[in-house]
Amino acid sequence: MTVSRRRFLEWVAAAGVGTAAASSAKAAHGEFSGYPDSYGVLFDATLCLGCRSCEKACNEVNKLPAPGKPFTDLTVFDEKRRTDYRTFTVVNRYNDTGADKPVYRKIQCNHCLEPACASACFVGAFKKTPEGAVEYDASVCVGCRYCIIACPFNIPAYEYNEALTPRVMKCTLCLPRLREGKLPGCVEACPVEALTFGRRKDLIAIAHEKIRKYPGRYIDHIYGQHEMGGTSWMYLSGVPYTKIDLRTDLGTTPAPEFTSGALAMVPMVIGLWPVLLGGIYKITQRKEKIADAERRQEVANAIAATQGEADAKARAAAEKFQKEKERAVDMAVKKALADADKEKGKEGE
Amino acid sequence: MNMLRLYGNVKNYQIILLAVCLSLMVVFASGCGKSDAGQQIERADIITIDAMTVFGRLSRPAVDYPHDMHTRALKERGKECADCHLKDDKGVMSQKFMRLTDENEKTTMQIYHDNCITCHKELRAGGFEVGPVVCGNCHSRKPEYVSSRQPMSYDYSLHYRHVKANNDSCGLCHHVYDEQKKELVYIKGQESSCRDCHQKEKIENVISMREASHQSCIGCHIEKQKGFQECSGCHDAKILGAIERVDTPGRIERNQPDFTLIGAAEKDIESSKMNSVPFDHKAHEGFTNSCRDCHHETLKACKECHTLAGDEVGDGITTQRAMHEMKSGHSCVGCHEKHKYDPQCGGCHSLMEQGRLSQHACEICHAGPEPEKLAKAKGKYKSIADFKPPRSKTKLTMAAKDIPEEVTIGIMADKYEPAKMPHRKIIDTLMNHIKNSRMATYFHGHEDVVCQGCHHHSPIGHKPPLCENCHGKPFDQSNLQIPGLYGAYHRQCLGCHEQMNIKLEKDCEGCHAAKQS
Amino acid sequence: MTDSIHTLQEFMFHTKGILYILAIGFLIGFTWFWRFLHKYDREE
Amino acid sequence: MTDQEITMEKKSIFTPFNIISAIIIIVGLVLTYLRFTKGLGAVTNLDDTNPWGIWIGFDLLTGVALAAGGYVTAAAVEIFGMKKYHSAVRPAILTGFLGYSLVVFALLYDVGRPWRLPYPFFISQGVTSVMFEVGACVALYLTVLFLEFSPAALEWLGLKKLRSLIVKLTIALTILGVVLSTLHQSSLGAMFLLAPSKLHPLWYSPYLPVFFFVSSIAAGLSMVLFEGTLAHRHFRHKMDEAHLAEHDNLAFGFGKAAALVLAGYFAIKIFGIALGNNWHYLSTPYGLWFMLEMLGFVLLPCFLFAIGTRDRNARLIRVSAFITVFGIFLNRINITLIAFNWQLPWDERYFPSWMEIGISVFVVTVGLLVYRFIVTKMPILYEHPDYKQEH
Repeated sequence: MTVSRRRFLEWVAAAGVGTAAASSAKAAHGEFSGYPDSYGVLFDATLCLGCRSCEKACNEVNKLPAPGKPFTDLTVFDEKRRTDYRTFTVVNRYNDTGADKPVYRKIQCNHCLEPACASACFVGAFKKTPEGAVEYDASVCVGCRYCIIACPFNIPAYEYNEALTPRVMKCTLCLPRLREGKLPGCVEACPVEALTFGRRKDLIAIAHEKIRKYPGRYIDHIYGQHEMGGTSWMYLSGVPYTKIDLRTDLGTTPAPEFTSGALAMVPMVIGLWPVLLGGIYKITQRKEKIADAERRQEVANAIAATQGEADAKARAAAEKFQKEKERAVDMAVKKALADADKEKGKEGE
Repeated sequence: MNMLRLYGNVKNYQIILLAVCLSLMVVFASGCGKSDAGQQIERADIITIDAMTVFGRLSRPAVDYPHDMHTRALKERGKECADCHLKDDKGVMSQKFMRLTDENEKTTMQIYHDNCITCHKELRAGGFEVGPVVCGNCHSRKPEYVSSRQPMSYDYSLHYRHVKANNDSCGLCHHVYDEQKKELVYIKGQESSCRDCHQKEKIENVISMREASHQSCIGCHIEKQKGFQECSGCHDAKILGAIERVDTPGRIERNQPDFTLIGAAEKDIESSKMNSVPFDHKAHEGFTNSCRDCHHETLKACKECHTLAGDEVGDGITTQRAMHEMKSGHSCVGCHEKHKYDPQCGGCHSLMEQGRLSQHACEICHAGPEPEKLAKAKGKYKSIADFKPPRSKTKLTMAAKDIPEEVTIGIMADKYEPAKMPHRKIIDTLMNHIKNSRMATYFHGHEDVVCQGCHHHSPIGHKPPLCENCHGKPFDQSNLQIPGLYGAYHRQCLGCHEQMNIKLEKDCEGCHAAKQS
Repeated sequence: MTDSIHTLQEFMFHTKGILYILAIGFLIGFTWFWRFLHKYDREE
Repeated sequence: MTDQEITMEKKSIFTPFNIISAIIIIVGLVLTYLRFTKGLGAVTNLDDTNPWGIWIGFDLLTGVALAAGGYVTAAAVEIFGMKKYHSAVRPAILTGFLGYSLVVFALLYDVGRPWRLPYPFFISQGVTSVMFEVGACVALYLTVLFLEFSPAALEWLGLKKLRSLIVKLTIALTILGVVLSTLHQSSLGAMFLLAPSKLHPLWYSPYLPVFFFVSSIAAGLSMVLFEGTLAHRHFRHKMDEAHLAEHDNLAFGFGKAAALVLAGYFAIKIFGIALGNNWHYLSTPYGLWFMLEMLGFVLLPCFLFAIGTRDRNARLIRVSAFITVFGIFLNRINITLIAFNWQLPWDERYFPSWMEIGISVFVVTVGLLVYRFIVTKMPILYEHPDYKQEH
């Protein structure tokens, strides 16, 4: 939280001074290669035996509740399973893949380079760490589950049975262990080293090397190298990826790009709507004003007209009395004027 | 105003509307669930009727027609082939439906529509269960059937069976066209594969392979009332597989050599440098299923088409590529490479880098005389035996006692007891496989090469390095290319067992007992 | 977190933050400007 | 709900409406208890693959869309100077205000830790999230609506000074209201831009925000008419002659507007298909479903509105208003539930539990009751005598 406050001040400063450019200058070109030496794991489906050692290790390392069936029970392979709030990784068996033997595929959080969950979260509870893990911070999570909507791999799970403190649950890439210099639990447990942990760029090199050495064994594609902008967890397989429930229709667009356009429109609206609407308001107002003015004008004319009449009357009266007796003059004039005054007063109202 | 009357009481209107919408919603929603229902049934006898394509683009989808289904149905009603397939003046049955040639679009279409629909209609009227009578059900984008047709493969065994059945009268099938007599004649020694002349499409007066085979094969079968007369007989994988195989089919005699020295053609001798390759043709006939495995359609010698510099007759494929192309099943190396992953060999070879030849592999094949000596050498060698015989790789140079009986792998034992590996037993098994494989005995460069199956990337010798000498601590990040010891052991053992189909009883405990703690 | 930006996510986090603050600033500024512009409209 | 009874509320409080709503409230409270003691899992059919149910699809998305009447009417009258519809502003603002309050109220159920709803603004700002923007706008707009509505309350309480102060702000508030509405109405659609792999191509489009905004205008107009119809039927005695007189003119004015907006909306939806070149989906079951939405609930009401305004047929306009309202509901439900996760096998899909529906009904009922209270107590459908000769 302190972090986010610092950020906030950062923004204010940046917004004020416009030094934002400084830190994002290289970013401005729009090309992001992810954290240089971030780690990842390469899963080789041609080696996996389906022994569930990884599931066991994961369960122990993360201190998750013991499952209904023991990890030695291989009947779980009979149905398709997915990750849930107490299972961060599952291995599924696929029988009709075209291969002569069943193929096993481990699934867990793929730790995307541009995590959809992170761009979905409105409290920034998800963060791609320099180590490569996508870290989740339950201390700020509101529980809106938008991250689960966003994840193209259907990984994050939710504690639906927690009344008041439900958390989103998913693989952590064993970040705490990594920081102690240990391997992820599942990797360490794999008897055939079907899981290779290392720097992502090295893993890609190795994967390509394997494909070159055993062209007959592998599909010539590393799943996760480019999917959804690339993932830290990658897969090699001898059978088409769709056969082992890895969607190949996700495309290579990093998740944030889906919404960046819409978000870019926000400032536009804030900037232009008030101007536009204000303008329209003023125009309508002006129309009304003109209408009023016209009305007032008519009234004025009316007044002017009546005024004229009154004066005329007064003059006529004056001449009349002029012709009359001399001594009546002053009195008569005074009288006439008084009348006129009275008239004025009336119209004045 | 009339609107008012039209719409009546607003309130009822709303209620009705709501009801309609909700019901629609349910209907549609449930529809969305099972969007792509309807499984297609696999059949080997599906003929796609697209006869109209010769007249240009089809206006409706082509019809997928289950032939056998009709053959049977008609047979039950006492009908026969001739009811659908007319015979021409020579008495050859046309493979078209109810016609000998396609005159024009209209008539051809008429023929199908009239006959098919009328027949279906009649039978339906007669209370039989029959196929469609409306357009869309025949001309469907998502037809009820999907073709599982297999190309007919005529191997040595099948050939042998036919030869015996017709007591060696090759002329029954094999023929050439005699220009003078204007007829098909059989000339001994000039047999070739059907496809040599009968191409995919009809060329001049040479009918297509499809037409030829169906004419001759089915014609003969029907005439003799032997063998299959239905599509599925020759084109259904299951039925084909069920045909009894002759283990030792007599050799097909077509004046091919028992043994030959593969070298450049005379005209190329100058420019050829590599030594010739002594080749046991007879033996390889035993390793292949049909002549075509190596010779494509023709039965010519390789070098006739694949010249040293490449020639358009051989699609510009040079001799070198013709012999060494890794991906082709026709080439020597390609075929050998494929066999390296047979169960007996795969244990070791599948774990080695694929698609590579070692430098010293060359002279193992190219052990014949130099090109210039080739002409003279021809008569000199009669068989591979006259040659420097292949070294016997069936005996190890070391004594049995020098080979550890059992190796205990305990270096990583934590959850489990150390694993006891029956070292010598494994070697003996492998040696047996080598003994039984001529390829292995010939090509394994050294007696003790078998050790390298596991002790790879290290010199051949009595004291190969230990696994842990190269395979360091598991998941070593400074060295991701080489699997750690943990993975190395499991991959080697399990990988080999899997390749050789040697089941391991009770998974982990099978090799190492669980530790009692 | 390091000062240079490695992911589009980080970049947008930075820029959008600034934009929101600028937007709010604008709204306040604009109201002032509006009143400044129509100062004398009332007496007419 | 047949609430003619409300008209005779003086006689007895045990009217069918009251009794039914009482029952609903009780059930609602029980469910509330369950939700906050046993968790979402106990009351909803939500799961890890279907994290959003009708509480989002109906209560949030539909709720917000239908509450758009507030800003539409306010803008029409205050900014575009259609003073003759003045009598419609207050009811619209009220429905808007209630609508948004209910949305937030419903969110308290859906969200895992409701008391943390302020977090995005005060604790940790996830500014890259479309939802952050939605949240911010809704929060602000709710305040705006409250202020816009407060004069009614203040007149009722007779606090003249404070009232006149707020009335001075009307324009500023209206403009701000439009800005905020534009933003969050569209952003509600933008939220789904993040899930192209889950939302059916016929509904997913880069235009989603625009679709949501435009349809919200239609929704707002229709809702004002629809709600007006109901009010007219049940609170006639509360309406002053000005309001009654305007009743039909309002229908014609808004009907025309709605017709135009729907026409535009239909057009851009088609453009959306063209943009993604998704024509071929139209022949699939989902395609039929989509066309039902498009033809039955966009094009049809569009024409009915047109006919209605042309032939001066107020009743027909109200019918089409209802159709539109339902259409909006259908569209929002399609996007959140029916066309969402469309690749998944049927048994992995979501269908609401009765308890979820129960809560939603409960929320709506609460809304109705509050509405009734306010309308009967405060000057909404009539003008307060003291403030007649204003505007």
